[in-house]
Amino acid sequence: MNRIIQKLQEPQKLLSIYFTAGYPELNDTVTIIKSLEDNGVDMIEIGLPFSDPLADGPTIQDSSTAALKNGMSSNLLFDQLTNIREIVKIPLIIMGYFNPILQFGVEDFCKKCQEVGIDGLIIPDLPADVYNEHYRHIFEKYGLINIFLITPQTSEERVKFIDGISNGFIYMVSSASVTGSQSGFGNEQEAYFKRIHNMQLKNPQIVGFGIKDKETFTQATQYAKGAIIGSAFIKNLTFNGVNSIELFTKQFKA
Amino acid sequence: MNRIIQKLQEPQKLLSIYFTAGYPELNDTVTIIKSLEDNGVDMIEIGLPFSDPLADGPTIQDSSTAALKNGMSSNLLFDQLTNIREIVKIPLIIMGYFNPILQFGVEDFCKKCQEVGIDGLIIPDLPADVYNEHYRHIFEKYGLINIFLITPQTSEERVKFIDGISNGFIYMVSSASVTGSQSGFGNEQEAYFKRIHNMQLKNPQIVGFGIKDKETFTQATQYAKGAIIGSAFIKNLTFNGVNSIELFTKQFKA
Amino acid sequence: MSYNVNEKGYYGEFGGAYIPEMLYPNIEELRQNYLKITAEPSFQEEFHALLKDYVGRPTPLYYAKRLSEKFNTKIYLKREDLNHTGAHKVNNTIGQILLAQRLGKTRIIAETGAGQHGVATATVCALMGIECVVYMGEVDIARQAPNVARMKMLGAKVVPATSGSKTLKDATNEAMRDWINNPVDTHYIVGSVVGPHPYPDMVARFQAVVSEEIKWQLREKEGRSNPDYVMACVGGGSNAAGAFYHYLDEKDVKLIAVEAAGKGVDTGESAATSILGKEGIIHGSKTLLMQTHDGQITEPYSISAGLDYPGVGPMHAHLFKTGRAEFIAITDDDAMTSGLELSQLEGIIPAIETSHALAVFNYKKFKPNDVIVINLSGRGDKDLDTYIKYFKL
Amino acid sequence: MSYNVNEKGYYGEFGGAYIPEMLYPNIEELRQNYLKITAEPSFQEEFHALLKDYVGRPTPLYYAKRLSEKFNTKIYLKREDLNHTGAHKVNNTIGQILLAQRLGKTRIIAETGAGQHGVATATVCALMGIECVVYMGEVDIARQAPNVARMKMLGAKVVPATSGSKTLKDATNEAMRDWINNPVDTHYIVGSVVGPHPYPDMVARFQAVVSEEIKWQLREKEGRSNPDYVMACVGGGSNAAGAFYHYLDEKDVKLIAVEAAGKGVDTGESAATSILGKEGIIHGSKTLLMQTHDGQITEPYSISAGLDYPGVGPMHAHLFKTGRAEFIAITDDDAMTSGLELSQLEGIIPAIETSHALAVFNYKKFKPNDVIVINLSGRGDKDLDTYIKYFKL
Ligand SMILES: Cc1ncc(COP(=O)(O)O)c(C=O)c1O
Ligand SMILES: Cc1ncc(COP(=O)(O)O)c(C=O)c1O
Repeated sequence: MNRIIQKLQEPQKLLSIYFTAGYPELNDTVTIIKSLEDNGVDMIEIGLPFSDPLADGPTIQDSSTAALKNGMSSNLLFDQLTNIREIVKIPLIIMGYFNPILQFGVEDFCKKCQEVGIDGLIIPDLPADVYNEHYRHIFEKYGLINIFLITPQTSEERVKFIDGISNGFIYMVSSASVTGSQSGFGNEQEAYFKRIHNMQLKNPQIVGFGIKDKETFTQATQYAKGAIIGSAFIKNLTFNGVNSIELFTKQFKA
Repeated sequence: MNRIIQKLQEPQKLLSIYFTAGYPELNDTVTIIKSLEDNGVDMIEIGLPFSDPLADGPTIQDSSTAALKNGMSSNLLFDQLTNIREIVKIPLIIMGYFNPILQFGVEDFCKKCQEVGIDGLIIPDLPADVYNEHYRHIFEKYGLINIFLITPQTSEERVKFIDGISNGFIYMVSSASVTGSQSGFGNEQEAYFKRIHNMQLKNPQIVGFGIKDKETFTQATQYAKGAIIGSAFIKNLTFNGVNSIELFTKQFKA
Repeated sequence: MSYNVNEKGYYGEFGGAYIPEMLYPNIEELRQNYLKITAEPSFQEEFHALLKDYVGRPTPLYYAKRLSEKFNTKIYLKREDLNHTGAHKVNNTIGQILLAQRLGKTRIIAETGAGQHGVATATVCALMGIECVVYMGEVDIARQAPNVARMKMLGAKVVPATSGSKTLKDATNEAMRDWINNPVDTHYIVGSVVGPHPYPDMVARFQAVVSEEIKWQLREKEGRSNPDYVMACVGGGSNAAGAFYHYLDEKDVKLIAVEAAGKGVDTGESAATSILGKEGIIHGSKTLLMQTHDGQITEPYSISAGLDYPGVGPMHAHLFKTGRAEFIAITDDDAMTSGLELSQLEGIIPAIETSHALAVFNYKKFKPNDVIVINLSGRGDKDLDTYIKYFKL
Repeated sequence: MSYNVNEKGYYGEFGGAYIPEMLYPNIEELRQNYLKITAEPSFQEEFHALLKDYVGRPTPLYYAKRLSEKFNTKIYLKREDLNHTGAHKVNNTIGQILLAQRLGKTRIIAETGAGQHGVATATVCALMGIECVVYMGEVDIARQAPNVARMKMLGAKVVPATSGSKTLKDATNEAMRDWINNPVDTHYIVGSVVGPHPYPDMVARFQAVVSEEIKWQLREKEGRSNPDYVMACVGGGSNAAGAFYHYLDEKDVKLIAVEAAGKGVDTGESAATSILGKEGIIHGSKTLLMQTHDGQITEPYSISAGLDYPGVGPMHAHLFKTGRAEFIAITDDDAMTSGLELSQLEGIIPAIETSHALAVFNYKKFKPNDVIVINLSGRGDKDLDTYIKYFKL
């Protein structure tokens, strides 16, 4: 069984962390993953950096630019991950824009993911419809779960459609925004979280965008199965370095 | 008899000098006139400075600007000339643009000229036709000779017309140019001088524009009755001052 | 009462040709030929083809909805800003270059203030492959830099005028001096309805296409060809002349000419010629001009290089004297504010010259049903620096 | 073979809508409404009235006599430079603002490279009284200063894009981020035939007025509506799309698309997308783009801000792939020289973008009787500094 599905069956609210591969240093990838698992994180999104990450705010943009400058690439990432399953058990997801994957070859990319032990993919600019029509069979062939986003603007009908083609969890974007641009959740978000919760979808939801501390994590996971921290984690890496991961994650597990 | 007509009957080639009233110093007017007569000059054009002397080159323009800045005006010029006839005998001509004269009142201006002993006027932007139709009777009433210009481009017919309405001399512009822009006379000028000479006009011609030394003076007066020096004289005043008039004029009388 | 020129080149008591003899042959050649040549079918054909295919005429008559709402009246903008080169000036230079060609001229000179006429002249010279020299005051060269650059791109030589106020008046002097020095091969393309006869009439006729178009365009839009008002800014007066031309004898059409008050009519820094001027001679024409009591021409001032002229065309002097047109003077500040207002209400950045005409709405009340046509004489691209600095944008 | 978009938003294999889910509702709203709304008579009426009375259409089709003589062929210039705001861009922004109003949007965003699209957007926003934010690369802000000033005069907010090459691509990213953050009240006016479906088709339809006019104008002049060649520069591709549109299925009309080679196609400083590009996804569209073998988008280079884009619209990718259009790459140097040449031969200073199309005459021979229409996409006023410095005028 895919590690994501397994993980989703555990009772706790899931803490998921996003980081950009190749940042701060080119070879930090494995260190960060190991450290995150060691510190009780439930799931990891490994960001494959892209030159033009248009759904991301400045923090993730900057980390992507730096990572590319450091020399990160799809091939190198797979190299770094070659033996990752010897030391890490939690689900690993690659999050990346579609163009680098397309250039790698979608099937080759999926095959490589399977080989190194990646469990799923988040490709923000690969729309659900296109995936469904053209790529779903490839993902399934290599046992990969593709994860779709929904936002407060996503219509009920479309949420249902996305729920229908999903087979892991739904990435629930907390508000209409690029990453890193929120400051706390208000009534609007709460209503939205509740509304989606009440739809009783078959896939659990994990909230992303704007989770930055214990408070927002708790708010986000009141109705959802878990939450993803991205920009806040990158910022911490930038200012406090790889060694600060323990301290950073501790706050969410308290 | 008008002093100009008298002078024209003298046998020699006439040396006529133009200067701008009020330049270099506001009160140089009488000094310059006296000095010119003392040094054998035959006739003087007193420039009434104008803000926009569009038929003049840079030298005369600059002297006009300076003169106006010094405070020169039509009234002041007449004041300066009040007693000029007590000390100076040669013909005096005022050369000025039409607008200051118009503002003074053409009749008032002519009357004043007569009072102080001015013999003629040169108004480059008062066309012969307009003069003839509107102002001739006033000039005649005050015994003033109005002097018209001809240029190499003036048609034969128009030269004849101008000769017809002239009653002193014709100001023969040496070449198509503003004042001060010539460097010596060539074949073209010579042909033009000869052509006009051969027309046997009733009025003698005095050449102006581009006379700057003995050589050009001689060339200009080969066929004509005299020549007018303007820019060259002003330049001399600028660089060598009022005291240099003797030296300057001497070259032409040698 | 006629508002057009008579055979002698006068509008009432204004006009004529007060030129030095050196210019007589040139002016006479023009006077004898301008009506004959411009009436030739081949001239008319070429003129109108170029206006259509090259200049982009007809220019629209645009109903300015938001501006009209703001001032509770009906405002149409005659879009001369959409002409090739960005102002009405090119109507005249197209006409004159065709005339110059037919007169066998091989060299063109021009004066320019805002640079629009210089650009329009350099443009038609490039089009015809004729040498071009443009005189421009040093002050104007500095404040209308984009137009200087355009003239250079077009292959024209731009010669600075360094005398006097170093603006339009002085550039005109220099151009006239050039013409005196080059009387045979050169045609002087005067840029407004100023100068000796036949220039004012000739330029007005070339610009008359503006009101010719307004007539049929307004009929299309309002069912009548006569508006209640036609309004235009006045530097030398050519855009106003063009907009007024076919309405001069239509008594039901009120004409408003807008001059530059500069820092205020009474501040000594102004270019409000009709109010501050007296009859006199400037650049070969008897007209109203700003001058000392002694007849020296005063240095004018306006923030707008195209209105910074101490005289006005003789047609306008006559319109002023006879009361046929109302003259209104607008300050720098009011003009600038109205320029910004049009930009933000209608998406049209006007030349600062034009902005003067727009400012009239703050001073004169119109009725809700009044139809007002403003001649939007040019676009403000050349003035961006001035606007930006003024408003600290 | 069809060269138009299919119902799924593809031109052959190119196009589609590769957008993050956050943009799905906006894009879907557009997709479902753009054909319906733009087909409404009230829309068509308002669109065409504004194009006529505000923009100044039809723009002339001008026979460039001296240019034609020089290259011994028949060259017509479609004068999009005469549009209000000075380029073809406004055809599209007029269309999109009317659409945005009908969709109830109260805020407009746009990206801009040369600033022409930014100005055209700021213009229609001023016209309609709608808030406007324009994203522009820092590099472009510096090299197209006049257009930045114009946007400010028009009341728009200009936000610098500081990532990547700090040019058009990065400004587009920023605009998309803004839209993601403001999905409900905001309409994103994309400036070229790029971006997710339905943008490429929508923008092409608004620009199609260009070839619609060429057809009847050429019939008037040459007795046939089809030229032998239509030629246009390609940044994103909108002016080319407009000029090609009604000729796509006319096999006797050869299409030439001109890209920016920058310092040379092989120098690593180029923007010749079709030659250097590979199939991929940029700004929501599957098309040709310049990228590393790893799929990172390459920073392009061109002296011209409007062509300095690593992608090309999907229609053009399809035209390239199918061979329907010939693609030619022109260097900075050749473009600049041809821009100066047009200025001095025809009195028209072209935008540097357009100058690329003009340079083709130095590389491709045409027959004396060939009729070639070049889309003169914009005027060079915004580029004067660049020209002047380049030629040390
Ligand atoms: C845009 C514009 N409007 C008006 C004028 C004033 O000239 P005129 O009064 O001849 O129209 C100028 C002169 O340069 C100008 O450029
Ligand atoms: C004058 C001009 N031409 C061409 C372009 C290129 O854009 P497109 O290929 O969309 O026409 C631009 C872009 O700004 C432009 O300003």
